[in-house]
Amino acid sequence: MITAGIDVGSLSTKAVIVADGKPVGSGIVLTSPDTEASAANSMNKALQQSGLARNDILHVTGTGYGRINISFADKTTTEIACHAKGANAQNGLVRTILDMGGQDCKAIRCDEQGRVVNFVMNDKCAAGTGRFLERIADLIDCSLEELGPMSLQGVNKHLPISSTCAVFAEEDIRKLIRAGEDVNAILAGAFDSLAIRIQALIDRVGTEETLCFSGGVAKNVGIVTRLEKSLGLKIFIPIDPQIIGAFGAALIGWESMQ
Amino acid sequence: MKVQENAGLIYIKHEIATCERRIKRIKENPDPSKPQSNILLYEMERDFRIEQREACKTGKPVGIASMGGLTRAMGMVPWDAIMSADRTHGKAATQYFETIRKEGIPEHTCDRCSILIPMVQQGDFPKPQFTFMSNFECIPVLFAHAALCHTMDIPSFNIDIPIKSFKMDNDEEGLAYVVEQLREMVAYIEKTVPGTKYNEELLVELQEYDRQFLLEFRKLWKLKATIPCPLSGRESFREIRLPSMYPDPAKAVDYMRLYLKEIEERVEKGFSAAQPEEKLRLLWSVAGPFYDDPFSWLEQRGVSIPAAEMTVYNGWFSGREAMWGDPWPGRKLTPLEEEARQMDFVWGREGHYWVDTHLHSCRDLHLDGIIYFQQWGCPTSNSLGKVIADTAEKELGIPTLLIEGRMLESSMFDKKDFYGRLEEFTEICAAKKANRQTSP
Amino acid sequence: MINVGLDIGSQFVKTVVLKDRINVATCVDKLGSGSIETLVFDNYITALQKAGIEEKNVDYTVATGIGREFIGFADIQISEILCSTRGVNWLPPPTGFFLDMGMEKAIVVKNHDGKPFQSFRNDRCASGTGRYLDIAAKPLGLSVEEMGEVSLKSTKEISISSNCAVFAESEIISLIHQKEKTEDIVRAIFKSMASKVHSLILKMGNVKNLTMIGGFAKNVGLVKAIELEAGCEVIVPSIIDPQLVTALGAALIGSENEKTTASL
Amino acid sequence: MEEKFQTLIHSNDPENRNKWALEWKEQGHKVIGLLDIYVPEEIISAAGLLPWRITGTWDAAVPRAAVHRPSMTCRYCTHVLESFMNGDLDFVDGLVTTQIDDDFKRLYDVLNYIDKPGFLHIMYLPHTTSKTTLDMWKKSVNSFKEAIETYSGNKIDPDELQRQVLIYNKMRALLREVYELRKREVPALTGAEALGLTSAARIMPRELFNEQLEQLIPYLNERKIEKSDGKPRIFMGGEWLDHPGYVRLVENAGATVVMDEFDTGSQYFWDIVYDTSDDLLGALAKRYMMRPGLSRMAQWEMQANRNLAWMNEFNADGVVELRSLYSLPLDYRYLFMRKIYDNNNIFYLSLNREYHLSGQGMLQTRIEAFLEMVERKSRATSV
Repeated sequence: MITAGIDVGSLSTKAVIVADGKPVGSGIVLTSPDTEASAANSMNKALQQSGLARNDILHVTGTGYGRINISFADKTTTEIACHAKGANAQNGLVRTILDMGGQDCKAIRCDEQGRVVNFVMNDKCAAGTGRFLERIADLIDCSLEELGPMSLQGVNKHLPISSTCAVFAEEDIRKLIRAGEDVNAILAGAFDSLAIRIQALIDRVGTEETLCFSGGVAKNVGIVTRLEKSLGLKIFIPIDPQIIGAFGAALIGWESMQ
Repeated sequence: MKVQENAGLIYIKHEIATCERRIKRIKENPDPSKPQSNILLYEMERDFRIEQREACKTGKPVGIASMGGLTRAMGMVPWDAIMSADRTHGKAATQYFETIRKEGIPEHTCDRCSILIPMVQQGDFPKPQFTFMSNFECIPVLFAHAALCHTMDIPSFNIDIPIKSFKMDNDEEGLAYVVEQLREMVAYIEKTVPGTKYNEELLVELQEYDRQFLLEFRKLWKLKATIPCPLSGRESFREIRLPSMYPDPAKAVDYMRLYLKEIEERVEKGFSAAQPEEKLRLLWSVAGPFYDDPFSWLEQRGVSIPAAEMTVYNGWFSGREAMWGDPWPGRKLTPLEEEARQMDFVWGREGHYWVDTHLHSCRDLHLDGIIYFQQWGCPTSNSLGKVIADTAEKELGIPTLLIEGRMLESSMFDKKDFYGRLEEFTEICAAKKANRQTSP
Repeated sequence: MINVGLDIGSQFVKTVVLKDRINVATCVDKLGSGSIETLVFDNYITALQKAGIEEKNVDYTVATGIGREFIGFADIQISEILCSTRGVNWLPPPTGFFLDMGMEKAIVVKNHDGKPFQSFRNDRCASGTGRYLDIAAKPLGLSVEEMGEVSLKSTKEISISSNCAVFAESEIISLIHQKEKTEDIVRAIFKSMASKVHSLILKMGNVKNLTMIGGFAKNVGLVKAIELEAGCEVIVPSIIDPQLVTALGAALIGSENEKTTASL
Repeated sequence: MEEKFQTLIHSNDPENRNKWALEWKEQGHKVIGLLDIYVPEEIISAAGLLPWRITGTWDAAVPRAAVHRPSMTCRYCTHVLESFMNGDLDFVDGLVTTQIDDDFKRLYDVLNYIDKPGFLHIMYLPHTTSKTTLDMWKKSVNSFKEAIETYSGNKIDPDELQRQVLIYNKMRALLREVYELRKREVPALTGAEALGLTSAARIMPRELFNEQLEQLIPYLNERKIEKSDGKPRIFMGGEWLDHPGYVRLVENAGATVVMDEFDTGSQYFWDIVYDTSDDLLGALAKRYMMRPGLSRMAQWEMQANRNLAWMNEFNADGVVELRSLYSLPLDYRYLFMRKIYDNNNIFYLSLNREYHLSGQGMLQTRIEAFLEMVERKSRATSV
């Protein structure tokens, strides 16, 4: 049976197609003001990759913050449920999921079947979101990919960027740049405090066995390295962390059809 | 967070060590700009902490968040978590706040109230056998304690004080009402806390010490009016504890007498805290950024802080309002009535009392402006800031700086912004002062 | 007599050169990641060159602004509020109050013939400062300058419900996804910002009109929004770039007997 | 009938809100604004005045209130102050409040300072319930009565007060009857509708409200909300919540809201005035104070027990609590409630919210994910 999941995030929209629970195609596009179109485009990309046609798909599940705008979805569910489901399906040992998207950051606890048993989201401020990292990248004009490695080079000098508010944290960083501080050291400071906040989220739901890091930011070694150190456990990062939500959505759709 | 009663008591350990260090420093190389009497003060503080530590060991009951006299008269050791939380600024505060955010403890209320909870739950500070709270302490203090008691199963008793001040109006009905509740509390403690018994003689004795102490303190208030101001901002800001809080109350009275003598000497020498000379005299109100040192910053720019309106015993209140043994129309008050009278203070009353307090201080001490620190999550003081500013402008022609901030948690503190605002304000005070002097 | 005023803000460095108290040259540079000292000095020299004045002929240089400690070569450093007040006082028409809006602050000052008599600043939250616009502009793909013109095209009134700059950004993104028109969103942003300024003005009491200085005074959309919200006339200086008023004030104070400056 | 019902539950929407008060004034009577649920309304009515619960502006911008109140103070008080300062409430002749917490006390002080409205009275309300404090509260109720008499110029006639108590008790009974209809598997009305109803009760002349509601009850008896099948039944916690948008949010997220502990909801009418025989004023005072009450009363066990009992009666599967920002007592009570609900294996989601409707997106995601958890559990237990 073929089902699809579409995850409409604030920055990018992802689609995944699964055949009997196995992924057969995926597509990622930037979320345009026209979310409906973005959803369709990501879907088409996934169809191309899977070599399937639109009417092969029996069920479409929408998720992500733009889920309400997907008219062709048969059902919608929260990204929280989807990330739990998707991550757990990729690695059966996963009980805790950390998802960092564009607008928010969540820690999710799930059972052996990938069902949510607890979750927390960063209700205060964007410190710890993809958007925040983007803005830091803008500030020191470098690419998002460079941030992580750079932050690992500056660890010898500790600059406190402690503010819990994204705007103030940026202000701190600006001042340090103006004061001519070493960019790597600044990033180290920013990532240290970021890691502490994320750690706090994870602690609230607790960890056992494997923790999966999903979402666009998961590839950032600056955060991963710090978290593995502070948590004292190996973090599982899916090959394609961005599409975990869409993948989970497709699976939830598939289950609902049985 | 794992709740661990009296695990480690690291706060107590740390305080004892700090006092020892300070005593040593003053004895070995004293700083002439700081009072020598501090030796006594640190010894008192140290012995108080030792007493608390021993009580935890021996199981001697600890309790009641204020009113040292009544606590000791009940056979308990005073438990001052809220005042102690004030001293956890800097790194310690940051760590507590990580826990606070993790545990969902309210983080946007008064810092000291947020910190109080993990401080006791983690066992850094003793778990009390009993707490008492009055509605006059303010909502955050009241409910931080309520939350602590409810989550750690600590017996507690709340006392209600009428909003119309029975103390100022000498209202027998209000007084009787509070005394009745005090009696109920005494009975409740004797019933619920093993090893407690109300000892009125002891209460009378301790009240006398507190009275002696405050008599001296009133003289200090007059000295604060001297130009230039002989007290440093830090001294004005120091949270005074009454003798009855300490294991050796007599020593506390000696300390105050000695300190007073030192200040008198400063006055004779014409000592000025503000350098190079006193240009402005400002009142600091409510709280301040305890993790930084705005007072030195101001003093280096010729600004002195003769008084801080923050707690009962720093500001005008203690200098002027009735205290133990002071007259009450028609009769002498009983010991419990005296306690009750002290529980009615400006903080919990209708707003105009808090406004007047500021005007009185500014008049008494010839001040040129008010720095009103709007501490995050302090409902009692926050929304009166503008009223005080307008009234001070209207009545005394002096400006008020309303400045937001946190008291212990420094992560949101922006030095440049904060001192930028202080500087702006001192410029305005100077401009207005110059104007006052040219145009009579 | 040659007087120079330097104003080093959080974003720009500005120089004003006065010859016998007449504005002869100005220069504005954006601060980059380079060394501030050299940038400020270059800015200072460029201004002098524009005026055709040699450095040695400068009589008195006053530095102000949050970055003023970076200027070793100034004769004196004076706080921003004294300079901006002095500068505004020099501008026609006379107003009793002025609003100085920059990227990191918004302040309303009572001007008592050239001396600051009262001031109210934005609270610590960024939602009342230029930074709010800076953040809000991003998802719209506009520059803050562009927003001004765009907002004037708005025909539909929508509102932004979040008081926090960060949350507002998310809200703006969803407004975009709800296919609201850019001009209407921009107007909503200005409105929410203006209401913060409104309350600063209200703190002053009864303000009929006030002068607006600082970089954001050049933003027609914001100025209009403030006038609308606060219901008072906002006068933007025409004879000099509003961004330069503080530097001008610094130069003016320098041109007077420096002893009169009440700086602490 | 549905139309009548809709009109009634939308009485407190901004466009209709002042209707009843203004009509009342046209008849030459006065309107007394109220904030909390501790001021004995019967006394106000008995003096021929209309007790009118104040809803603050639902706009995000509060520039005037911000002059006095920094951002981190009780949002309800701030929005109420804004409404007083921007003229929305100019028709309100007086305000009576208790010093329910420091924010309300300071709101009173500021109103006093800006001299709005004409008649301003603050009642002393103890936060513990003992015989001693009740006696003091009775005195406080009595001096409130005298203040109202002086202001209105009408000596309150005991028979009239007696009559008013009966009217209010009837209102309470009627609302209770409607709330009973929420216990059904398919409730007769949604949570948002219920909030609309209780809000209407507090701004309309109570006799009139009783009349209208009484006519509606047979209709409501037959009424069913659309598809509640399989949806988790939610008990809503929180205080100072008067914007039905927030309840609708929870319902749109997939819940059936069956009960609440709002001061604007159940707590307004739940308890009636008993033994009015001899000491009427005393009975009134007792009714208003001797009950679990709001989080500012230092008796959280009582409140927890009542909530648990309610959840049981209304067969609720979980608790969604929307805490108004910077309303401190509730923020602190959360620590205790979390313990209680955990001990009883009850799903409990507690989130902060603005007073005006804001941050729906953020709230929606959290609530939906929470409901997905509750739903699964309730399904598991039902089979």
